[in-house]
Amino acid sequence: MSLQEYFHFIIIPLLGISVILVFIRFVKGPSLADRVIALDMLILISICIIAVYSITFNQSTFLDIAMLFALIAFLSTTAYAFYLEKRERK
Amino acid sequence: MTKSMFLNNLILAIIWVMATGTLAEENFIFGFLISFGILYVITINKQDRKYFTILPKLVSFFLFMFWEIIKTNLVTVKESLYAKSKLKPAVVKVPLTVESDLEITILAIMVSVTPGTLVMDISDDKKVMYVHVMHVSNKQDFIDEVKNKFEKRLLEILK
Amino acid sequence: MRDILIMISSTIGVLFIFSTSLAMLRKPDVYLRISVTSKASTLGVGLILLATAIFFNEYSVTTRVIAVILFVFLTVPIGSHMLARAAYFTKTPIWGGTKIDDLAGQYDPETHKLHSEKRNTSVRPEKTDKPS
Amino acid sequence: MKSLLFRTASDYLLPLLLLFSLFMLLRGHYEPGGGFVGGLMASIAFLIHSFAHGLKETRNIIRINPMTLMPIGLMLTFLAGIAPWFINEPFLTGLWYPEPMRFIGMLGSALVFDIGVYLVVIGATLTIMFSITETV
Amino acid sequence: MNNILVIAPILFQLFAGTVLLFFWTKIHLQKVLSILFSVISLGLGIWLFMLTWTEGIQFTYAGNWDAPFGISFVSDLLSATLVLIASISGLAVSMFSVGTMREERLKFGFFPIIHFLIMGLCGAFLAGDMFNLYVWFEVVIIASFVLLTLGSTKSQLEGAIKYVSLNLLASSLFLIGIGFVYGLTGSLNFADVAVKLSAISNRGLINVTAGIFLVAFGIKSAIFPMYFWLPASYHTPPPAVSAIFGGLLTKLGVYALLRTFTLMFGGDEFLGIILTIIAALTILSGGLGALLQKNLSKAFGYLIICHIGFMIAGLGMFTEVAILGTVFYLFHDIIVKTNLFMMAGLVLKINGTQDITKLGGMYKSYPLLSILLSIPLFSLVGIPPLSGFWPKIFLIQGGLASEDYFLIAFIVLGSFLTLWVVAKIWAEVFWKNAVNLPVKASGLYFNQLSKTNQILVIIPIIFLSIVSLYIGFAAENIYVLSEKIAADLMNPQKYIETILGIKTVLP
Amino acid sequence: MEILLIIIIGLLHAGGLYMLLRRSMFKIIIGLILLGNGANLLIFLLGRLVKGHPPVIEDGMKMFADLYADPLPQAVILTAIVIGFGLQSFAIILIKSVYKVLETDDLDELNSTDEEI
Amino acid sequence: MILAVLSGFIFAALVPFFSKYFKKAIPFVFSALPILLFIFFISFINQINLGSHLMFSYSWVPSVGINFDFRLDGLSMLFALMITGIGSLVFLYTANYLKDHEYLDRFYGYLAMFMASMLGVVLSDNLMTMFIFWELTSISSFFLIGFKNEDSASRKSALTALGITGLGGLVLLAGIVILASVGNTYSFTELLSSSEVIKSSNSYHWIIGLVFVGAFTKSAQFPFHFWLPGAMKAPTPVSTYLHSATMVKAGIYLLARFTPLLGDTYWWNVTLVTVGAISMIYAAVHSIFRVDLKSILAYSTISALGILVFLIGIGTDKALLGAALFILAHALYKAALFLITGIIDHETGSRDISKLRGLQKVMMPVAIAGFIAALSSAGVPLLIGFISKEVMYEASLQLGQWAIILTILIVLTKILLFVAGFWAGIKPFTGTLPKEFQKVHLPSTLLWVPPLLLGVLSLTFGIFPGLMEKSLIQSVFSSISGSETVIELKLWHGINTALMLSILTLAVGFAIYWFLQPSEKNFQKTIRFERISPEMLTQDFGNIFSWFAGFWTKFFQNGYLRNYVITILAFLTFLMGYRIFNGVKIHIDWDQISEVTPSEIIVVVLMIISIFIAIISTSRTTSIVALGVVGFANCLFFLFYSAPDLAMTQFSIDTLTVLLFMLILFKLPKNKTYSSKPIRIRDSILSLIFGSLIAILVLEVFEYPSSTEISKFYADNAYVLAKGRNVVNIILVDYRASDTIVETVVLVIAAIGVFSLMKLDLNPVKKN
Ligand code: NA
Ligand code: NA
Repeated sequence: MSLQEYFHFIIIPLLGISVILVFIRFVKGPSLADRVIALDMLILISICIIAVYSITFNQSTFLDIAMLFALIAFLSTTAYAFYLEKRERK
Repeated sequence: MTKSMFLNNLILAIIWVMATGTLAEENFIFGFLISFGILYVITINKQDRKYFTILPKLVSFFLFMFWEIIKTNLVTVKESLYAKSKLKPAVVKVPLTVESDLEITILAIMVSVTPGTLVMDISDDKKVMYVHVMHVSNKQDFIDEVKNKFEKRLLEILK
Repeated sequence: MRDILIMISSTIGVLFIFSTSLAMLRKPDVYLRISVTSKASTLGVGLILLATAIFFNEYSVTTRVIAVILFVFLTVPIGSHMLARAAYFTKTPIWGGTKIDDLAGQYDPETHKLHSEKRNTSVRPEKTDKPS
Repeated sequence: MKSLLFRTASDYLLPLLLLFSLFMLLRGHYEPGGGFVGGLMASIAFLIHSFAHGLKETRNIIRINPMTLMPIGLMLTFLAGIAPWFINEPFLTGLWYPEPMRFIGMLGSALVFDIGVYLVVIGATLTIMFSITETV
Repeated sequence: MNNILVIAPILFQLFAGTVLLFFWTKIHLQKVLSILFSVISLGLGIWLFMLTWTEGIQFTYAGNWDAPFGISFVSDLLSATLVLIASISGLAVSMFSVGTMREERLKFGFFPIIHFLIMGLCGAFLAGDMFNLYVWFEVVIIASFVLLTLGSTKSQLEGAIKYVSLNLLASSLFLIGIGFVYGLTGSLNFADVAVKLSAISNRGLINVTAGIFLVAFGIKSAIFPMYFWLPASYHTPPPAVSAIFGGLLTKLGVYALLRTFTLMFGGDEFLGIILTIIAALTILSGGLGALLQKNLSKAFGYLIICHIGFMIAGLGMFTEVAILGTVFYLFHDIIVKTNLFMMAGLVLKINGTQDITKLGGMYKSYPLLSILLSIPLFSLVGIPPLSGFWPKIFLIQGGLASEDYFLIAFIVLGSFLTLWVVAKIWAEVFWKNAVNLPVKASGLYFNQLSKTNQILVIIPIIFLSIVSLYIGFAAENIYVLSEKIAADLMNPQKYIETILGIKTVLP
Repeated sequence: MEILLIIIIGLLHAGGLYMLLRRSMFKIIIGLILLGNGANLLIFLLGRLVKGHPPVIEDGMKMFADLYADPLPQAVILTAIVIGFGLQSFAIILIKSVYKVLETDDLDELNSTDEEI
Repeated sequence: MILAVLSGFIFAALVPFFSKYFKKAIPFVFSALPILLFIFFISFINQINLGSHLMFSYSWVPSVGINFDFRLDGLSMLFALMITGIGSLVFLYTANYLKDHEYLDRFYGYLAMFMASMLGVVLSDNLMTMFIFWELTSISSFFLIGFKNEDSASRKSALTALGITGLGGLVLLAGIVILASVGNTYSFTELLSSSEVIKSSNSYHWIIGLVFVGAFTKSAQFPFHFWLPGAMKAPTPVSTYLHSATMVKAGIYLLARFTPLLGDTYWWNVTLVTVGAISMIYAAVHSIFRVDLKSILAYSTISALGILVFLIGIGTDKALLGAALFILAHALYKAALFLITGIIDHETGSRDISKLRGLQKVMMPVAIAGFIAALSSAGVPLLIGFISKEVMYEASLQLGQWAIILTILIVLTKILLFVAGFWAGIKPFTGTLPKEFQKVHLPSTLLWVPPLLLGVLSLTFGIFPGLMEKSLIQSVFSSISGSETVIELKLWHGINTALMLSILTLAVGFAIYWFLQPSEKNFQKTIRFERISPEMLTQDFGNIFSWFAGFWTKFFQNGYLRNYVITILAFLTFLMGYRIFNGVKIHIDWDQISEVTPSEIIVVVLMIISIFIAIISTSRTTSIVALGVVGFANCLFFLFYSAPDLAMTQFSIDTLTVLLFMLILFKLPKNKTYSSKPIRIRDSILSLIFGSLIAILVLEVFEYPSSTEISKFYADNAYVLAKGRNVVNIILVDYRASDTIVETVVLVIAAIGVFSLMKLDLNPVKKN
């Protein structure tokens, strides 16, 4: 089994199932924090997906996108936290 | 003190690079190591000598953290397979010895990567840390674990 | 050999990710879910990125991978902490199985000041037995 | 937000992210990235900092009012655009220094242009974000 | 002719806006600079016009990438004239706003945005590329959003919601249209797209694309049934803003329709029918709406719609003389509508209200001013030989040529409704005695303004009145110009050949 | 895959329109954002899909040796996205201002400027 | 010549200057103008008396063929002389009539403007130029009628007059454009040669129909007549000048002018005779039921205009001659009557004919003028009115099968006009002077000389018809009829049917005058019929029209954004749908479609579900987070399909957008579902149709092979010429950098906008 095939048949489907699981959590909620953490997780998974893609397509530049994703995931988490606190204070 | 030593080391490495005239990463690392050795030989001051012990400590610290993280994750894998019945979550107040913001932050991050813990917040007077734990059989055991395992090692490096 | 390393590393990583996802679905309250996410994912992501670094075997890629990993390790715990804290403020229900809650009543509802000595303010989430 | 952890972390994140944003900007001509993404990164860095420390402190760090960054950036793109006029070439014709620079690559009007874009994006995004957080 | 300075009028406005941004808080300096910049850009407008007039189509390839690869900027006579007219209006509005705008508003970037807005307009007129046109459109709309809401008064915000929503919808449709065009031709350059579209056999597809552009530009130009945002919003901002909106913004949509429907999508029978029906109903809706209004600016707003209908009528007839009428009307309308909204602003400044039923006595207290204000009013009606009269002749001729008799009837009806509305306004605002004028809530009255400001309010009105008188009395010049433009528009080969530098034959 | 993307484009447009027809200002903005996303995807699709070959010339090459994705739609979309951001952020803040001044989110209460007098 | 025509405008333009420096001198300066012009025109009289004409050309808009070409022939000479001659008198009269009036200067300005416009109408050979002056008469009369602009009735009649004549003008414009396009020129002189071509063209009926509407509205013909009585709100000099002698005759002028060009066809004649007949009878009957002097005169004027239309409609040489004579005769006596009315009104303060009596005791010269004018109006021998009446009767008697009925009509009209004329010119002066008028005295010379002068002229021309025959009427006749026939005017034709009818007219008229007393009661009787009068019907129509306007406007501009969106998109859907089902052929080429991988399906599912959540969620935050997921999935598409730059940008910007939402969200009120279920279902159906159409189109366009020339150019030159590897970035900063500049400006403006929205608030602070 080549690396590409292994990724295609094992790694990516597993990541896909993870996405679905997390997405179910996202849909279910129930609190905003749940959705946010699900979104966070989605982004982390997508970082993995990017890494896998960069291997399968032999494109190292995708890794920068991964970095950016991580950074922005952090921003959105803090922003939600910021929002939740503000909303509560109101 | 360690800072100035590190700076010395760095300057020597740069001089090495300039002297050899090869601006490559490998060369820089090589220069750094060489100057590290030279500095080790010529430094007598006890205070300054800490610089040379801290490096091994740092390495061992990282290895320790790495192990902790793996452990954590394995536990999580196990966790995810169980049902909730085995959970005994609690929010525990852990008193802090570390004082500076940076120390507290590093400690918190370290605690966060231990199995089943989540730092909820630090009190405004920086005296206690509230930690959410997944399994607590004995509150005090957990507090001790944090203090001995993490805080102590951290203090060793930083002080 | 390199391929095998890549496979192992990525497989373990994916398994971590997968188990975290599963845990996210199954944990009964938001604090537990946050707790879970902030760990497994970090290692999962780290391992998969490691696989990439091995695959490319290039200096620039390796440094970038290290940067990403460091960054994830730094930000995920902080992010989780903030989210959990915010959830607590907004009184997101905590699972009924949580026996001890030292944080209950410690926040000042107005200033959000967190006290270290025992207080009894209104900031305490209600407990729920229904897993959500 | 009154989180000590966040505050401390953001102190260390800010230079890291700014570095990354400059990296994105400079290599845009060769790899994915460029003025837009770089600018957005930098804004996000400052934004995170402002969440942690409050606007006032972030403004102090930036020193220059983000509002002023916008015309500076615009002026750079404008100058990069009309520079070719002086050698009787059309607007925005690329002017290049013949030899590439190490780490940065080719130096030319396109780089100045991208830097202009970078500054405008930072200025605009921060102006938007700051004026909202200030009044929230 | 290839000329690298073709975009100077655009870039100068960019420069002006940027420089003004540097002096964010220095209002007085901004005022002086804005007028100065506007004068210079008027000079540039005249220069570009004269050059295009004497030497034919001027163009430049930005970045030195030949068409169709880079973005070309093209100044044909239509574009050059519109740039000139935009800079005329720009100068007038700049002076007028110095005279009338409240300091609070000026502190928030009013002048830079005005210059950016004019830049957007000039850019759109000169753009030779579809996506480039889109970005210019966006500059114009975002600037208009900001100007519309500057001050956030209740009515401004209410109007803005509709204005913003529908204009964003239009932008979105424009983008879809661009996507289709790119999908069909792989190109964005007007000339290139025209050539490639003409080679496509599946006309239905092209017509659907044209339909999308019709709706996208139709919303912007406020034609039936897409004009709703205009009556909801145009009367809400300060008069100086209304003036530039009323004069120029909707005309940008008309320009875009003219350009695309002559160069790329022209001559389809189904769309021709649709356009004529739209034109008739636009005239009707605008006229009927204006009839009911008691607010001066609102009445003018509806009249904008009505007269857009005239221009669309020419496009629907699609004969050379009809296009001539449209182009002539376009030129006249920009000047006159700008002037009218300034006039409405002046009336507001003097009396503190724009309610026609409450206003009155202007003729008694300001006889000379009233006579001055009658110039735009009667030009609008098209009292011969004022400017609005001439294009109607050509539109009627066009209607005869294309046998759109019912459109002629609607043009007559529209003109009559305009006449009636304006006469009513004259009788009510100028003749009637005012009773119970409400006290103005905020801002200064005209007579409280400084002498300089008073002059700065009046001068632009005089200036534009002179321009519209010129259009009317020197109709010969405008006619010759419009005729050339119409001929060029109806025979785009020359445009295409100049830009692409090749011989092409369009079917 | 293209078919699936086309369905999504259709859905984005349908959803966008549906939201534009709501009475809440907030939903209008959501609708506009959905429409914008739809338009971007539309352009992207019509530039044809190419998997795994970004329009970046490899190091050491002077031209593409291989297949590459059409860069023009990408640049166009990028510009459209950034412009869209400017417009959307303005619109979002506009809702807030409207609510602050008029104290409602219901568009049915915002029609005084349309009334004929 | 152009100076002569435009001098009025120049004078009018100088009014502000005059009134600032020589306010006192204005009446005299301005009165000099018509007098000089009169002399100017009369100096040409010998050059045109043989039916020839003079042309004066000045270029204006030569490319369109619109120029100042002036044609001085008999017809225009007659009118020019009337305009300047009566103008002189009116100008002089005004000097005293409105003495010390605050706005006398303006009044003269309007008058001068009007006179110039009127001269322009009658002298222009170019039809478009004529039309321009035609419209200017409407405008200047608008100002004159509304001169007492603080009075609402005055404003209303000015509006009515402008409305009717303005509408007529626009219709006329259409007629002229059609005429010119058929004849291929605006020059009347040139058109004359293609008269037959025009008459036989398809558009002929349109042309005359449109021209008629223009003429009838201007000349107050039934059913457009009602603006004229209303216009009597104007000061008397205006009524005199515009509404008897000049402006209302512009329509007559037009018909007369066009007679050789368009006349002498069945529809021309029948329409004119019918409309003329109805107008003359209708107005004549009305005139004897009025008690207000000016009303009487107004209706009798309409009637007289009807007679003129009627005569032009008959179109025989005799009739046209009659018309020519009557134009002059009517101008002379009607102007006099108006001026007299003005004097009476001015001095007694009353125009009520049932109260005015015995004024001859206090204002003898005025009485004499009135007497002469009334007699001329009645057509008593020795006055010009008699001559014109004789010719009229002869003309109608020559008409074969229609002779009897038409003659009866005209005789009847003449009888009624006799009465009206006597009431206006004689009745106020006879009988005993009532007490209330004891103090009335003779006004200043400037007031009573003009009507007397007009009377003298009536008398002169009546006794010596030859005076005008050779010099003027002959050439007038030639220009109307286009024929070379030599005419002969006589005071005495011998005893013939026409004379018999004349005697009958005088006798019956006098009898009615003797027995019928004008009274308010009689006037009230006519009120009953008001309901079905054209005026009322027009008003009804106006009401219906404004109801319709309200309905239409409210229907579309209903204030609900969603309705606007529905309308717009329904229209777009219609456009697209129509085309898709008529011409777009849909086929799918499966070879072009790439395969689907599981991960893509997952992203697709993710996206679809998130779209739904974003739409249906009742929580705003959930919608927003779902929107974030939509954007995120979008990014993944970009990533899968080789657009890393896009993925990065979209992701950062989506996050910022979501962030923005979050920051403002808690400022918003509770989220509510406002619309009902049926509406939601309707909206979903419409949305789905729209979405499907777009999807179908995308599919179709996707199937269409497009050129890749440009992308290839970008890619090929990226490294070589633009020195970079990332083609997308090179497009952004080089190939299409112009877009990028603009885009940054958009960002800047948006930022300023957000800043000002947040910081600037002009709303008054709310009280708690
Ligand atoms: Na880029
Ligand atoms: Na671009």
